[in-house]
Amino acid sequence: MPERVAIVGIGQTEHQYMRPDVNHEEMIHEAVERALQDAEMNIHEIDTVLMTNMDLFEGHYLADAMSVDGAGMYGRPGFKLNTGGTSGGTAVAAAWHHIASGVFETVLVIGWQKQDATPSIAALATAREPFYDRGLAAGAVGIFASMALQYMQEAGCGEEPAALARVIMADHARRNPYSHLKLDLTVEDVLASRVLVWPVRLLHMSPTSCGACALVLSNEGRARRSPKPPVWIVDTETAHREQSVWRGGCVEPAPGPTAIEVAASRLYNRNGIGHPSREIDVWELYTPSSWALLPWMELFSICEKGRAWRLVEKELIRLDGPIPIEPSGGVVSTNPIGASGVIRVAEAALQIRGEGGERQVHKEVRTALASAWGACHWIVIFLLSKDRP
Amino acid sequence: MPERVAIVGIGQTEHQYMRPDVNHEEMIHEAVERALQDAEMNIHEIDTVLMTNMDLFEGHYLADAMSVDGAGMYGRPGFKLNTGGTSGGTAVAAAWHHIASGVFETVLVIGWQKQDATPSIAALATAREPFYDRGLAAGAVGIFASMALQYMQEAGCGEEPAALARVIMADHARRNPYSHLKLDLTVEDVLASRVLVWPVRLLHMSPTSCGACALVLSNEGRARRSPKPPVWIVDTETAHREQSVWRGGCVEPAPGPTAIEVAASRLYNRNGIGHPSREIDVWELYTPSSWALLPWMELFSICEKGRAWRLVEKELIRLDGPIPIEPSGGVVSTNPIGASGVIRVAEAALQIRGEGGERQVHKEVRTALASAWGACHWIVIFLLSKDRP
Amino acid sequence: MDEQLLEIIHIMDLRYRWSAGPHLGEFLRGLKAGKILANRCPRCGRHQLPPTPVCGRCHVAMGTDWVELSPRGTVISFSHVVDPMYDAGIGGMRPVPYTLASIVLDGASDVAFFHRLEESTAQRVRQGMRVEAVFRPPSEREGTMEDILHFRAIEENEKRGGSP
Amino acid sequence: MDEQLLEIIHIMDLRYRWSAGPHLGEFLRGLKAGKILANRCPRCGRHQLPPTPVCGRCHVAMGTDWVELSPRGTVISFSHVVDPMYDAGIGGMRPVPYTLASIVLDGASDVAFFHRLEESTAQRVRQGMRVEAVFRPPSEREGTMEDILHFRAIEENEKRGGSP
Ligand SMILES: [Zn+2]
Ligand SMILES: [Zn+2]
Repeated sequence: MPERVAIVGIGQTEHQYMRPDVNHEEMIHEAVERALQDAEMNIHEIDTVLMTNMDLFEGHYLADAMSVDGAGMYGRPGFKLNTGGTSGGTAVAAAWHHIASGVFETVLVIGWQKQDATPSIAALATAREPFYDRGLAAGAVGIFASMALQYMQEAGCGEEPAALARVIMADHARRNPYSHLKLDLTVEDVLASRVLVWPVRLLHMSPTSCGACALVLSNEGRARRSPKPPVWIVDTETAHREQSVWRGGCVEPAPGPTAIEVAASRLYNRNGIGHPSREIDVWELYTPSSWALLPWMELFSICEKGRAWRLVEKELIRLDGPIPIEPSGGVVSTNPIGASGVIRVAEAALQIRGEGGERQVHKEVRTALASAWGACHWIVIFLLSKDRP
Repeated sequence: MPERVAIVGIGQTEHQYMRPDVNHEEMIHEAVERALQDAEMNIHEIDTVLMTNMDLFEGHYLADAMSVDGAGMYGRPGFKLNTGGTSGGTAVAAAWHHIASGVFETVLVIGWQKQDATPSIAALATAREPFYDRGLAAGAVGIFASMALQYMQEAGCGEEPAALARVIMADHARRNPYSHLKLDLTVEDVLASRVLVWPVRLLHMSPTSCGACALVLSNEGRARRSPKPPVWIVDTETAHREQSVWRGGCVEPAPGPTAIEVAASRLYNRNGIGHPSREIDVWELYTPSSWALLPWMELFSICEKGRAWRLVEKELIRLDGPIPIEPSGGVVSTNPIGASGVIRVAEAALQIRGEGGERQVHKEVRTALASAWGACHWIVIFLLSKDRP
Repeated sequence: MDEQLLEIIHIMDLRYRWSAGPHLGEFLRGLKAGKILANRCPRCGRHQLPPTPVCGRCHVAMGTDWVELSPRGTVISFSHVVDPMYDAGIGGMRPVPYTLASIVLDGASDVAFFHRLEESTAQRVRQGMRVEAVFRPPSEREGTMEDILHFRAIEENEKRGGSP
Repeated sequence: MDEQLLEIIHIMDLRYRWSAGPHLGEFLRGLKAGKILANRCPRCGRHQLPPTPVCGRCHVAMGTDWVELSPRGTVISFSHVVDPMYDAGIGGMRPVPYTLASIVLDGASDVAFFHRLEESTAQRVRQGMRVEAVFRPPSEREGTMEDILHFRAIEENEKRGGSP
């Protein structure tokens, strides 16, 4: 029986396009201080610090070693990890295992990215095999374009639902004081924005942001002394298909069940969740494009195949709807990559605490699902609960 | 009580300056095949694969994802890790913990570097803080130059002992069919080679090599079915002072006990080793410069302070001597960086098996100490034994 | 605030040199000869494209059983790239628009190939469209993926062939 | 073998832009003004050089307690660089020879500073040598580490000062 794992401290920076006013260590420190204050803990009560960041994007080889003091890593064990877009999720999952194993009582998890320093897309090109496909890239946008084309064809919808989903996320983001983009959009605005990779338009995609997010996780014993009610991370699951579908540009055609389906069904089965849309009160899904939302709602079994665009059309995913999704405004509003997965868990936990402020969903929140997604169809998901598991 | 951990398979490539005949996956595959053959295992008996490599040096962001098939990672859990020069040691230590924890029965550890693809020193420059010290670097050579100057001053020796140590390592390397440099050197040759950073000369330093080394580790149950007698990894210890003395170029003056002293004394104390030079039969110390050997012999308590250069002068560190060091020829003869730490453990294990061939030390080998060293004074050490701990 | 802004320019010239190795190398030499070559696993028979040293599933060395794949195949997905994308091959943004497609070549349904579509083909592309590789003239080929100019739509009864 | 060698050149132009932030920024502005500034932990009193936002040991924010360190100090270690070394600042190999030294500045024995030594100083450098920072003329300073030209040896009774 693993130790129970609770979130007892949450802190994030205001996320912005540029942070020329601070260096990366100073930015990290802002989030760490807020998380420790929220937990009413000092750094000496932290057993280990896990950091996550896509270091190539920073142009630093040892970005962790250059931020030890600000990160609270001085003299404590820990490491930096990087799994691409999922980095923040993987770090929270690693922290979960550290506590669940019984070896550590408290873990500080830090995700961050300072994209004002970086030509991210160019750096990302080095993740492609040099002979076979560096010259044939459609980037991350191409992935969502494929999803979108397939979804439109299979579900029989047009461009409007993904645009409306983007409008709803923007409406949520304007209520979140930490979000980067706080746009006031209409469906027409989205559909008038320029095409990047058909049918994905500029306003469908996530921005490049600077920001950091920190969480303090603890075991049950320590959580009992927490000033705020603990938010329990009941379970976590990871799946990806990096090995099977990806080698440079090489894919096996028509891969079987997606990683999202595999991970979600495992998590649901282990936790007796038969009707996800009824049993989970709020969703932070890490949709880097509003086009991803439609197929993912179905892969997460929020609704049946081909139905997601109709739920969006009915605006059921708003804060006051029955299936609130991305109450924070989502990754399309805020994307400091290494932090984005941590932010999903943080925002889901804030909803359970009832501390969402203007972005708090209207119904009672007892359970939440948070996820992180990235190359190569890698998914990390978390089931959060107000009730001790 | 942790599970006992044994080395049951050892494989490495012939290490060379250039390997234009293969790509990195093919090179990795050579070592993996040899390790599996040595263990008389097939890949389906491997529970997890840990890879180590300094990926920036390869110019690939996902070098592991581009070598999945050759590495035997297809469909199995695992990760790539990178701790700089110590990478290979850290990977073996991580593998040790995987088995000691009882969670995994068998682990394949792979270290590799293909430096013919890479401007390593230039890439390494990105590990320095851009404002404060990118323009003030003396590189890795500068570190050994500082060690050398301090050693000469404190021990009162001249240039000859480090040169002789290099000659002895070259003599060992010529007996090792896998080593990269197989030089026939005299002390005069070494002292005639050009100065890089005073008093470190070209022939004192390790080369840039291409190569891979793989180990199969298993728990005791699986080791009992091993065709060759298992070599036990009795204990491992890691220490570094990255946080305390290094931030860009910033150091605290005169740091206290070095990481090597801290790690070695912990390992010796835990294992009741009172007289290391008598109780440990052979040493693979990961000396990237023959200048490092002199202070390190003392930090590892092989001899008293100020005495190492005299032991070298008496050539006691040769294969037929009482304190054989670097029987493989060491890192100064072969340095595929990500592999170098794995090679130290592999070569120490071969000595215990008695499979050193021409490079086998002359006395009986029941215990060995292997280590890996790197930025920032990071050290990982292993105590190996023929006898089950 | 203005006086606080300090700029430091660091120019790093990093030169990398990769080896294709014998398997991918054979594939690239094939392109130069106007062929798309895959290798196969001697145990499970699976094609590998790009060719690799080992079958990941069986972990056996790929044999010398090289297969010349048909230049014809079927589009399974595609991307119309409209906004410029960074291209590591030219060190800058690539001219747009262009269309990329995943194509299953005839006789190798277990693997997909990835390349550009010819412009008029791109305009009417759909899943299931039949296409064919158009190689550059032999004198212009260099043993790279660019030796294929693009794929273009074909009628099922069209004769194989076609230069730019 | 020759015909097997295929070369592909990928040119990547990656431009990074770092922010110094208020703490390191204050230090760089100090250099421009001819000063070496450190900050101090309000709890343990430790100097930080380069300045940082937080004391790692106490994990409290560094105060506004900036200290101008003496330009004079003592050499604790040094490196004579004889073979060219890659310099990220110039995108190539740096001209040799030059000598780098770790220097403990007077009044801040808990931290070391790292810079070049003037040539004749370098020729007779030893541990414990007394040295002093030589700044470039104010008009040539840009708020970088290069605003210090080098450190040069001083006699203990020599008056402070000295331009290049
Ligand atoms: Zn096979
Ligand atoms: Zn302090």
